[in-house]
Amino acid sequence: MPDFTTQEVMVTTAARMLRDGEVVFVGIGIPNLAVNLARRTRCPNLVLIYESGAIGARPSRLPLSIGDSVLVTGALGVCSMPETFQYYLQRGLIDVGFLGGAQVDRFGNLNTTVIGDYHRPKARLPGSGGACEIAALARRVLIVMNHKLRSFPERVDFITSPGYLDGGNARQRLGLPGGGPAAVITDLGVLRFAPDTREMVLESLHPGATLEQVQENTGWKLHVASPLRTTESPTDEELHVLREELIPPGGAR
Amino acid sequence: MPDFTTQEVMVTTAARMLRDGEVVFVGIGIPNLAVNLARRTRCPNLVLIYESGAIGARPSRLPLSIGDSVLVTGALGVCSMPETFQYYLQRGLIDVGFLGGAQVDRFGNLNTTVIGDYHRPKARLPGSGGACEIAALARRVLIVMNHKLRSFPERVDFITSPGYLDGGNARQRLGLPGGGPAAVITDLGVLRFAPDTREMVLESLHPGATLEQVQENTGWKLHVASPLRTTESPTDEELHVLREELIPPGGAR
Amino acid sequence: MSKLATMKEAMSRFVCDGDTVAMEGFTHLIPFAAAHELIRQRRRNLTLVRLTPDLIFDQMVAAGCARKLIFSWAGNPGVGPLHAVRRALEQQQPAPLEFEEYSHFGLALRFQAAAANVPFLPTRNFAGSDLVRVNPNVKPVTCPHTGEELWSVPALAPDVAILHAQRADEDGNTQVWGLVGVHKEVAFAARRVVVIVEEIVSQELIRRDPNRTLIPGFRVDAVVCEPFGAHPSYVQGYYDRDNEFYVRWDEISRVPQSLAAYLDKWVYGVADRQEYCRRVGDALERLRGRPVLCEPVNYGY
Amino acid sequence: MSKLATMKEAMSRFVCDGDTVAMEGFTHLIPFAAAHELIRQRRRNLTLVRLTPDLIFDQMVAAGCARKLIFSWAGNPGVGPLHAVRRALEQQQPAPLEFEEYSHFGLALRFQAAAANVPFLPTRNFAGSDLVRVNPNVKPVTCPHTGEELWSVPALAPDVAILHAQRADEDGNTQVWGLVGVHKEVAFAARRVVVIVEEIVSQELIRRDPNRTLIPGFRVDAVVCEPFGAHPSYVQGYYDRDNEFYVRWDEISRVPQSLAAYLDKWVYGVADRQEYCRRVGDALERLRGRPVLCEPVNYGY
Repeated sequence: MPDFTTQEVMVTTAARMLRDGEVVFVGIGIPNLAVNLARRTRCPNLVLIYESGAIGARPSRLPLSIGDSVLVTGALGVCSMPETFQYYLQRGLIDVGFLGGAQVDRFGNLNTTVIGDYHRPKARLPGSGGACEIAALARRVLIVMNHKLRSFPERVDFITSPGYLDGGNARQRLGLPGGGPAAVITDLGVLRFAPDTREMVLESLHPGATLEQVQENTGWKLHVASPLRTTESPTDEELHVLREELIPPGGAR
Repeated sequence: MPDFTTQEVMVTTAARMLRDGEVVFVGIGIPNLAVNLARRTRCPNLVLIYESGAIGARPSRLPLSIGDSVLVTGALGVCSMPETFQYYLQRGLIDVGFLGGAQVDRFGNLNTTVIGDYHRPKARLPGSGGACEIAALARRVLIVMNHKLRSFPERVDFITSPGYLDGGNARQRLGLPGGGPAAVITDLGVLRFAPDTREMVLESLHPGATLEQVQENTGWKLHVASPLRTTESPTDEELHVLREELIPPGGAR
Repeated sequence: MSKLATMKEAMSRFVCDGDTVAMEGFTHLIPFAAAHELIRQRRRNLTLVRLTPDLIFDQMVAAGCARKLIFSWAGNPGVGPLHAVRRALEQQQPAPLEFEEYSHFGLALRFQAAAANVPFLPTRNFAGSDLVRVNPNVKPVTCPHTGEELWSVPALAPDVAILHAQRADEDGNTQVWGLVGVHKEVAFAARRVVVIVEEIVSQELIRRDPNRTLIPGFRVDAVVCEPFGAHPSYVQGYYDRDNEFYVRWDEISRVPQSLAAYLDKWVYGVADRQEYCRRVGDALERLRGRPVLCEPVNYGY
Repeated sequence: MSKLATMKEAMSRFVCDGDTVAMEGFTHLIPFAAAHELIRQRRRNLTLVRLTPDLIFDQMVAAGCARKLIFSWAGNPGVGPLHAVRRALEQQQPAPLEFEEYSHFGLALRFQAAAANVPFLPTRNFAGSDLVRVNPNVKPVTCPHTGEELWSVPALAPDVAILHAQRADEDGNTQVWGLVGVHKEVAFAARRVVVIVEEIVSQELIRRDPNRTLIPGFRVDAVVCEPFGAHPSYVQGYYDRDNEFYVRWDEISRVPQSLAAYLDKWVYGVADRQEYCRRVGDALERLRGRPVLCEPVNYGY
């Protein structure tokens, strides 16, 4: 057994997809850990922005929500939400946005709105929040989700946040400014999108995960890269920062 | 000879056209004196806003421009210029705006842009500044100018700031939200606009001024109210505030 | 001219049955005390507007105040779903609830349009999202200068805005710091504005830092001084979010009975926020943080 | 990462001949030191953009830096006309000057549209004004929701924004108080941003008052520390406007000869702003006002 958890693999994998100096729209949970890990390792100049308007936050504890008070104390700046969405996101200043959802489909479209019919839902979910605009306007999007069959249908019940829609150049045809999803990081592996069809392709399996597991938990016949790599394990340094600095023993998760 | 100046009559006349609690867009010079006089006499709850973004200013000396530093120190608030124009003026929150210009015509249209042809001007003037939006969006406008023939043509060379345009209901037809000019206060008298035609009507003469003077300095056959009143003289209280508080001996004018 | 009012006066005077009521504050500054007073006054048929309905609207919906919800993210932040809102939307329990749904950007832009008094504003958002399919208020617009196709949302001008803030003077000149969300846009968008503050300060203090003023007094109809009026949400510099309560709410709200019991004890069962605070007791004081003061700046000339 | 640069470096690196350059600041924070450096570097064919050209553009136009002027009020505030700009517009002296004219609202809205990255924004302004007759950039637009006819202006994204402020850290996180004009909109509208400040402060100081930050560092390409860099305009809390100079400029600029003599002595005749300040001498210190400090606020939790 490896001496690290699946969440730690997801966090380090996401962290490695960030480049120094990038401006990142952060959520809580794994994205928050990934961005803070990257900032403390390879990307000291990463700029963290929360859709709540906190810029360059330096949280002294893990934020419990994107509007947490710790994101303001000691931040570089605060701006109103209309400014966040217009002057930052729509202006094209956000390099990376993190998204997740109840469902993601083969073209990276995300659903956080309803399961079933919109007007007679089986389950009513929270809705878009800032997800729709992050998907539409961020230069690239990283999707972080657990890999379950019900979460990976061939087609989402509702497109809250546009991925590549029907694939190909559908985004460009609709004039979506953002680049769309760059990768999907699950608890089983990493998936990217084929440059032409924009369909999801399994790129690597996390240590211990199998292709069968992934296919069983995916609602369509999944394309697989060859060779299918194994996701790089977290380094000792990454694990140290993660365990000692970001999630201090007894610290909130 | 009366023991007050023409400017003092203009200031007190303008001040009396304000109602307590109104929100006033202020300029410098006579409008600034008028608003501050009103605030210190009949209208303690007047709210002063400068297009520079200073709100509730309490200048310790007469401001030399609408962006003077004294308008900020001790103000109630400061807002950006896009906010001033959209959230205050366009939102319909400004009750009174003061305007002047190089030319005003029989329908209260103002020119601060050019004398002569726009592309081959005899004289190039500063332009609109905030005047166009004040004329378009303030609930009512008070015009303060010296009464000279060249300043009162039948038709302005250029409509920088719309008054009643061609008269009648032209403003409504164009969907202008503001109410348009309520009065013109000159160094000779007070003019208002006929409710139906919206043409300028001489309502009162300042003490010492004559109808002949006014007509000689007006570029069209002026309608005159009957009876033609005499503008009320400044009261001792008004003169005291004006001379002792607003223009302290030796204070800037 | 003083606009001071008690919460009872302000809510009964400025909020009417059937009104469209925006009660904003993004995680920060959520006006819970006002919501509890509206529940006690049994206000009905309200159209409730917030980016994040949060526990405040979960409670008002359960209490039967709402006819309609306009929102962009209906969850318990960092905890889970809003059970009462879900019951209303999924099972029409206790009553059917109309709703109109946007993204945060879309709803924020509706407030901004109303604040600027233009009937619409354009955006590059929404293309490809099913939100435009289910919400007819998101319409295409063509740029008259470039010919580009964009999307647009209409202005949303609430009948009344209810906004919590750190401090104001008696005239309603209101200062806010920390996350400001859409406070300013809502304050200018609404027909009537009620501000609830942690403390009333002198106008002199307000005038010493004019850039800190978010809402001018002449835009404000009533100012209510209600310490801890935003609990269980937080007020930067005054008290932190009562996160334990947000977690506990998941339990409380899971079934109508326990939620009703909560309302009986903590809303109907108290006369006002002061009694609520006495009942919460020391837990409130424990939410007060250590002071972290900024440096003064110089406004001299 | 530090973006500190000298004025020479910043102007030569980030301002090219032919650029559209916005140098904002409404009476407050006018970047005169940057303008003088651009004149010394003999930058040419610039499209200069400001709501109020003020003395700063009167000087740049006289020095031959400008091909075109985009503005909304071309006067010497509280004094009179801008003689050099008038000579260029009325008599094409020393050279013809193209121009494009708006109202303050119209030009501010063009910056806001570019900052928000939308190709246009709608307004209820302009109806009935001849500005729409002479400026084809002001076009009608129909609201897709109400059918109302409004007017609109296109986005204006300058190649570079040059903005003066009170203070910034080395990374360019910039704080401003007092009149803010269109500083924020221009900073987000422009492709490149140069900030000039009265003092460089520690990032810790910036972080102690995040609501005071107007421009985030990642939007800034260069930060120049230039005390008195806005003279003869003013910087709230640092020094007041040199009004005597504004009045004297009316004389200086009335004929090309005296204006040229001014440029020779005060612009071409000095190496940089420091030498300019030494030459102005004690008059500068007399512009320093008495301190009027605000109260600190609490950002704790």
